[in-house]
Amino acid sequence: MTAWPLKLPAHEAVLAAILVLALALLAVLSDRFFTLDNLLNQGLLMTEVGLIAMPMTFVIITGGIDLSVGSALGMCAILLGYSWHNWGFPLPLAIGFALAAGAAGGFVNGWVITRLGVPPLIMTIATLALYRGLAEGISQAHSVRNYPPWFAALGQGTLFGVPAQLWVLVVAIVLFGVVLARTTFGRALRAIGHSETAARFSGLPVDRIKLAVYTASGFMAGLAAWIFVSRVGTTRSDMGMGVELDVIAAVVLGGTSIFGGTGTIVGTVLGLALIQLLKDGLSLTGVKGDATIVVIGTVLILSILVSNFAERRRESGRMPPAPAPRPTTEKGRNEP
Amino acid sequence: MKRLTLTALALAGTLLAGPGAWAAGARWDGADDLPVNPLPCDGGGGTVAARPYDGGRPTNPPDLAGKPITLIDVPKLIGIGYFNATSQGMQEAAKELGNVRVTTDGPTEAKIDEQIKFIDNNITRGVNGVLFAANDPVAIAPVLKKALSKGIHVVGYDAREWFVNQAEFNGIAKAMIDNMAKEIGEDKSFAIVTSTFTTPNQARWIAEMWAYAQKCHARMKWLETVEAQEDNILSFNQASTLLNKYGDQLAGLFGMTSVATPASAEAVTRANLCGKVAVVGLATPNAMKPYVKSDCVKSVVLWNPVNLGYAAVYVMRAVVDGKLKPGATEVTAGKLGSLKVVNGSEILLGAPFVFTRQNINDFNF
Amino acid sequence: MEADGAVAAPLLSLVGIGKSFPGVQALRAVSFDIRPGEVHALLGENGAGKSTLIKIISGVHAADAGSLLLDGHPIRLVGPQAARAAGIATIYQELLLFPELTVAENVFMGHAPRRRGRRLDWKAMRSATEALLESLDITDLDPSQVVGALSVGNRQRVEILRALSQDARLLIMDEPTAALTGHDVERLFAIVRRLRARGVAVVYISHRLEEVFALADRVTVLRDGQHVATRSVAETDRAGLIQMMVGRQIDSLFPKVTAPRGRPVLELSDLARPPATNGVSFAVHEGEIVGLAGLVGSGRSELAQAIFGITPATAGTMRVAGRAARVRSVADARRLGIAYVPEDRATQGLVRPMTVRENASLAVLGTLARLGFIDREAEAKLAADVVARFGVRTAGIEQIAGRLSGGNQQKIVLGKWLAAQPKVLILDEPTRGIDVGAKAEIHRLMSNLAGRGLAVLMISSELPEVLGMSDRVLVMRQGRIVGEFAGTAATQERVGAAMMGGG
Amino acid sequence: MNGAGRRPARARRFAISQEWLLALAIVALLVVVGLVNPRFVATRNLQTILLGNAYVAVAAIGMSMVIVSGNIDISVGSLIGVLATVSGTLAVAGWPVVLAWLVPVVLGAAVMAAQGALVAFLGIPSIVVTLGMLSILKGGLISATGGVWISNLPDGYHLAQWSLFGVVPVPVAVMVVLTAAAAWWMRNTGAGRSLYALGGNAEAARLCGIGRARTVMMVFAIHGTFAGLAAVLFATQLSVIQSTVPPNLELTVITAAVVGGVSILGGTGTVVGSTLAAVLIAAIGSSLIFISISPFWLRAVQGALILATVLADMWRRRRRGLIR
Repeated sequence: MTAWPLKLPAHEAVLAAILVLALALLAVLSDRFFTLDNLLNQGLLMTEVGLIAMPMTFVIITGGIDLSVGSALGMCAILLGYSWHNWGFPLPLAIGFALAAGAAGGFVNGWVITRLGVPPLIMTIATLALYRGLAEGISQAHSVRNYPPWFAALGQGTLFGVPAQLWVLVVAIVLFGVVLARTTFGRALRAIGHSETAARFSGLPVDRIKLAVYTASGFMAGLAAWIFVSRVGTTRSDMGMGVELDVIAAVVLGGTSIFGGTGTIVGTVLGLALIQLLKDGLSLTGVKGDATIVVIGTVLILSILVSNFAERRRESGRMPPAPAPRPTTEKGRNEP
Repeated sequence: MKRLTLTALALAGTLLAGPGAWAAGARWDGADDLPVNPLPCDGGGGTVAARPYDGGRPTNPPDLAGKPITLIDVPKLIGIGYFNATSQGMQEAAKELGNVRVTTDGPTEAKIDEQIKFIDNNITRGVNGVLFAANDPVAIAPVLKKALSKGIHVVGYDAREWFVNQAEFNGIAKAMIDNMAKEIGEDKSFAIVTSTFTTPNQARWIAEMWAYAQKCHARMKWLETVEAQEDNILSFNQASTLLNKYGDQLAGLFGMTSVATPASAEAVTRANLCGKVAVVGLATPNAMKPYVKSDCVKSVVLWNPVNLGYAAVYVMRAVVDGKLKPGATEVTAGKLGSLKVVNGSEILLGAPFVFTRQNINDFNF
Repeated sequence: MEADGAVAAPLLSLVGIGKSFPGVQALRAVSFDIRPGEVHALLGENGAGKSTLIKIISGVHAADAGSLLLDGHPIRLVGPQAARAAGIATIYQELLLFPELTVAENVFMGHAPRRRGRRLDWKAMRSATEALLESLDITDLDPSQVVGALSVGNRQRVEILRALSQDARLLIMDEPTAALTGHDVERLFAIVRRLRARGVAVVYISHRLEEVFALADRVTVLRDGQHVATRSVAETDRAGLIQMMVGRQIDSLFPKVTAPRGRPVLELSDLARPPATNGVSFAVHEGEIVGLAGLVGSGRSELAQAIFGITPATAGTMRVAGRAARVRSVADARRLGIAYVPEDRATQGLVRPMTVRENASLAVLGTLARLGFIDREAEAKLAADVVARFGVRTAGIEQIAGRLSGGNQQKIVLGKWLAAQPKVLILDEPTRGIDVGAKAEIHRLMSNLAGRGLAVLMISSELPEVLGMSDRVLVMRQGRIVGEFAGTAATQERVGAAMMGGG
Repeated sequence: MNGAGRRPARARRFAISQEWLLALAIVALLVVVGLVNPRFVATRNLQTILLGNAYVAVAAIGMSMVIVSGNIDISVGSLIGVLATVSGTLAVAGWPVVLAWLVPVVLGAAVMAAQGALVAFLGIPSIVVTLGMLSILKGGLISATGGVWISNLPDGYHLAQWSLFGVVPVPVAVMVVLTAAAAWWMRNTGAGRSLYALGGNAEAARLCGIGRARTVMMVFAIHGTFAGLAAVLFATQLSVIQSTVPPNLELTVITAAVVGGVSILGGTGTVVGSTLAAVLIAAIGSSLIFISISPFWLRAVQGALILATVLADMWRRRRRGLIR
């Protein structure tokens, strides 16, 4: 990686290169890896993490973090199962209830963070414990099973030959990607992440946007819970434990700065894909689970290291010429 | 600012009050809404009703009779003694058979989605058979169906072809309760230290223990069950706390895992209550040797996990070779001899084994 | 340089100091001496290079050219620590204290008295702080008080104590009275005089000429990064100093064109948000520039932010274009046609890591978008318009805004808000830290805007700017309007007196 | 300067410190639960509470320092698992017991210093570095040991077997001594104060000659030392060592630090607070068993407790005018 071309690549490009390299290598090592079937299957398996990673990208772009998503997933799953099985809700209503509960959980995070000024890390550590506790307390460790067959469609069925939930993920990726790249909301997110004060002084509804982002995070955890329950056909209070770390790893690997301001959905998707395919590919080539997580931890640190380094090179390379004094020109001429 | 303070306090209050209001729940019995089936009080394993085969069947499995096969073993999690032992047994069997290759791989934490991913990956990888111990029998079903649909043999639990039953839940329950009753007497009280309330096997055992105790040792008093993860320090703390709470009232402690049982024994030892508080539990012999030697623990209940792994591989070989077919009543498993087929598609490893001071040194796992 | 053999040898000599930043030559060949036991005033307009100069003396920046001589020996100051070790201490405008720690700790942070085994000696720290307090005759400060709970004046005293605790021989004070009230200013002066008597050299930066005459022995004037002159205060007068600082006639700098005054656009009546804003009433009319003068801390920015909805008013009423209006958020204000160009460009005005294009459109994203989608062409056009209309010197609209010079940044902030087509434009220190050329451009722009019927409320700490640009001048003190001067009645003396509270 | 500094000096009187609040909560808990079931306050149960959680308190000391400096470490649980295994392995391999105690401490400091270097000098956010390290340590531990328990530990290895004056188990004494030492160090040395300075006002700290990078690196190294000490307490408690990563330990440690009054907003918090918080959390866990509250609610109660503490901290800061 010494001879970079003239223009140093952005983080996404570095990541895409690593991904292609990994794909090629793994495809050579195992003929079962690079098949449509396997790749679709991997997509299916990363749907829940992927769905949560979308709003997490937004949250981190605003300079926040949401550690409570895994617990929110567990809480929503339990509420889905419990409201149906024990409280007699019709199943569609129970699904709606779980999604609403997820959104409410996210809203509570957002409300305390924006209104009371509690740092997101601390607030969501508190709700990480609280939501999991609610899941355990409400369910009293009972699981809920025997869902009607139609309920499995989302998690186990296919549509046009592609796993059903993968469509949901694709829609979410497109939706979040377009919102971030093209809309005022996405622009506002970046502005808030870079400088909350300036965003406020520019008339952006900072608090409302942050509230919306945390609420979305909770809602997507609810959606992931629905898909998860549908996929495995049972509801347990320990569902989604530790998911927050997988999600954050994917988002950060995808180049979203934990300090806020920068990040793309493309990057997050690349990060997700890299982690999932590494896990899968390594497993197919006979590397064990314990060694795989070592590889993933190393890739996480190294990729951030490399792109930090690249960023610095670029900064220092660009610094002098950029704002150099120019003769007073009328109309800003575009000089490359 | 005043308003803010009030809101903050109100919020905190609600959050604190919420759990409190919910706290008055019913006693947890581990049954998780499934029926229990306590064995009769006096000896005997009970009669097992002959049932037709109820396992699954793979779709067009390749004919590999007598040919080398590759198997994957996916335990609940890797890196704990129990599954090291099953894995060891599998390797022994594979070596004996000569035409079987088994690799063990699984999640580092007992999470259902992680386990599913491992099985799924190995279906893709193209193994000939999957051996597993389910973190959640229901959650794992879809991926096992998928395996069957790809012609892969599955030996384990539910939605599988065959299940090697280490000793039926009610058998373990009976052994545990009977031993406890023998050690502490009929009208004493006991408490339980388990991993988590959601761990399926532990929950089932506890449910069967409850049912069996109701039926056969109704005077024994069931105090409470505490969670201690798979964490030995927490298990020790929880066991100690139970001892502290109940004092003389507590005569026995059940440990439901290989972590909880030695930690409970340690707690009893530290509290100088050896001989006053009995510890009965499920555990691997190595972890229990010091306490059995010091006579603080008299009985440790467990099947032999090495044999369990060993039997699983033999069963799989028999399935692949077409020797174990639906309707069969027994299967030969190397040094273990002939194993009974019960409940349609379960292969019974035998009654649970009770390790005592006399025999514990004969085992090393 | 006037060589006066009778006075003490210079403590610190600056020889040909030069420094440039990307886009700006901040200092060019600046040379003068600082003597022990003198109060040396450093004067110059904003952007004249004062702050760069003090950063070089205090080791924060390294000079590109020239050298510093301490006691006649060349010295290299690498980092603030080196400057402190050399006996040079600086008290910045934004006080650099640790709010959670006590007075004594703040004073001794980094150089606390130790006992054996390197442990801190709290007793010694306390008694040393007490001794310092006594030496300055300060009786109302307890070394164990937490600094976060102190008044601004007291915090500043803590900074001074800190400098003295390190045996500073040269104390640089950057606009120390900016945030102080009359009484605190007097006390500060007393302390400075005491220090001078002890032989400490004080470099005193202020915009207030009164203070220079009251306190300083000598004065150095900088203009556009160059050294204009160093004089004994006794030899100069007010007009002379202003002439040196400005270097040209005030009239030519502030080309306000008188526009016909139209209907009132913004009317405030008893607007309040305690503690900073305590019942303010006035009106700004179409075509009018109203200058809002006052000391820093008098509540001007807070008033602006109350009008603009950042910290909405809690009492009083507001009318915009004749209609009663309630502003509870910035969005409300924008909808009503109120725009605010904030004081602090770096953190409030611009999102510095974003591009010129993204900054230019930030306040009008809603109108540029259809169904939430940003119309990229319209956005690019808007940004190009801002660049062209205000003559922003940039490599293009995709340039990172934070890399532009101060003046160009300010033009973008202005452009961003003008894109919202406001009726009322509030400018908070619009030309702070901007070079003279850009400053004139901004002034011309303001004048044009008012000429086209915009109501402009301008907050400025530069009295000449206020006087030159405004049709009317309002003076604020302690959150209230304490004076109004129209036309020729607005003189430097009168406005200044009102600002200081009759003093 | 918008005049926010002018506050009545009286405001200080309302500022009950977090430490007193926690101590009060502990006493209140002891009294209330003790009334319900007097065995709760029996020496033996108090020993159980303290002994079983001393390692959490010790790890929370280092964590508090990391948080005060504006960073976070989520790898601490994995690190403790690894170091405990190292310690046990050495002891079983016949190394002198003292070395089996010392090596993990040195190793902990080294591993954390390495992480600190990545944070301090290469500017990678601490949450990213420690997230990556969490995976590496955890996976590495399982790869290396395969989860085989360590038993047959030599005599004299177990710190928990001795007591001072017959009532204070050595690990508890270690916890108290380390807390006192760390509190003393944070209060009475320049390096200790520099932590508060950095957390309180990084720019001012720089002007006082306190380098950010150096301080952050130092904080991580110290944190690693405490993690090593915690690992030794953890390893020497029972007659077997599990050689796996204790589940959710990092969360427990962070919770103790936060509940102890360490503020992520920087500049405040003491290790006395974090130790008291660790004790309080342990005591609450124990009390749930004593008053027969369904243990399913334990985690919910913990979450509510953290939330309540955090809100109380925000409220206290507002009262003192330290924010806004």
